[in-house]
Amino acid sequence: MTEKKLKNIFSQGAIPASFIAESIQKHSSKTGIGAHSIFLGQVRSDAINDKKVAAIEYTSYEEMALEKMYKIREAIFEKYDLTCMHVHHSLGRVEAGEISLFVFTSSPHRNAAIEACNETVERIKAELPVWGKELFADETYQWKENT
Amino acid sequence: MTEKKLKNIFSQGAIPASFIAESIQKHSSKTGIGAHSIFLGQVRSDAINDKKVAAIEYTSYEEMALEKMYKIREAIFEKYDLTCMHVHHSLGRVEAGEISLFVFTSSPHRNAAIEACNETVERIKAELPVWGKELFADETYQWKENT
Amino acid sequence: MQVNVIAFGQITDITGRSTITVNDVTDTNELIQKLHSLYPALANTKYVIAVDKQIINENMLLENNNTVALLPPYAGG
Amino acid sequence: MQVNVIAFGQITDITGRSTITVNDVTDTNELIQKLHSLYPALANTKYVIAVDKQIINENMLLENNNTVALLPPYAGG
Repeated sequence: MTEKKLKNIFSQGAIPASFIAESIQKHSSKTGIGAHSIFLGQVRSDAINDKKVAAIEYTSYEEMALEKMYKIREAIFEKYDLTCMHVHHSLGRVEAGEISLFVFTSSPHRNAAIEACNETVERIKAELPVWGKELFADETYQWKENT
Repeated sequence: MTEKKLKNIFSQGAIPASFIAESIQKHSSKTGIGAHSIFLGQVRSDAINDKKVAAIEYTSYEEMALEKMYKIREAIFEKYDLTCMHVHHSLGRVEAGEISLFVFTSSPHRNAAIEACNETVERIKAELPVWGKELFADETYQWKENT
Repeated sequence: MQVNVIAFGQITDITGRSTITVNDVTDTNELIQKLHSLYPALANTKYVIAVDKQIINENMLLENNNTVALLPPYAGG
Repeated sequence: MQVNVIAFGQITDITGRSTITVNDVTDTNELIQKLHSLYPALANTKYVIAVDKQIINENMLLENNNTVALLPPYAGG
């Protein structure tokens, strides 16, 4: 697998709503699209033993994650009639209430867009080497676990 | 059912990407949310007998649609652990490539957000009295049919 | 007795208008008959009817000032 | 022979560092034994290992300059 094939999905900090809007807007020229499905992961301020999560600090084994994401993308395009797919994941600190994951699939028809989006989200959570340190206001932390 | 209970879902023309961004941004204060699911319907430039759809002109039996949407919303909130749900549908002319339907569900966990979004989209398409006139460039038209 | 009929979508292509006032009909079957005689193309068109925003599947007695909507297949989204 | 070990997530709390160079190990079993003797808390920690970005489930011979990653459960999204 050559390095240039790998699309970067990571960026530092939260994913701004304006970035999501720009991404949606860019698809208005693709008039074969009939449906978009979007998943957004937002940092949840869970209360754990009376302490609230203030932010999550994300880290990844990036080279491995991008190779894995490449394979997931290939498999999803193989399986569904998609026009396009975009994936963005935060690294570094993301405050509670901010967006850390953005998965965006588009297709002529809604079923393909919706199912591809769901499957991509599930695979990202299960297969990408990404970790999250849940930071409390008092500077203690615990490691996030996906359910 | 009193009139004031009914939330309007209709607005004239396409739903701008900036409106979607504002809607996402507003949820950053709801820090119990962990997942958002968004469905966007985009007007597709289908080719029919060598003519391409340039736009769709939407009409609705609005009073009935809003009562029906109220019932759908109640049923979805009853069934899923949702933090909130927002639905917007265009009326009037929407050009190919523009957004005519925006369904947005949020929940602490992704399964509820995703399933509620999908079910709401299906019910909107099946149960809301809305019609779409597919307008061709040559000023002829045909009536849209949902599949 | 007067009933207000409203047409939507492709039905308006047949009726040429979105509102029609119909007098002297006692129930929905009679109303439909009257509409089909006024607009014969309706007989070949798929639609359901709603009386005061409630879809009905069987014949129903009409009251003065009922609103009857002619609803072709939905196409929202 | 030298192997480059990289630690992620909660494993870095145990190792106190993200990269560790280990010499003179011939296979992954031997590497894991060595790491567990250096960092006893690893034995009670759930993780998988990847050799040059490929997750392995069985013992594997190591080559000079292999990169071995210690991957605790993923928590992306």
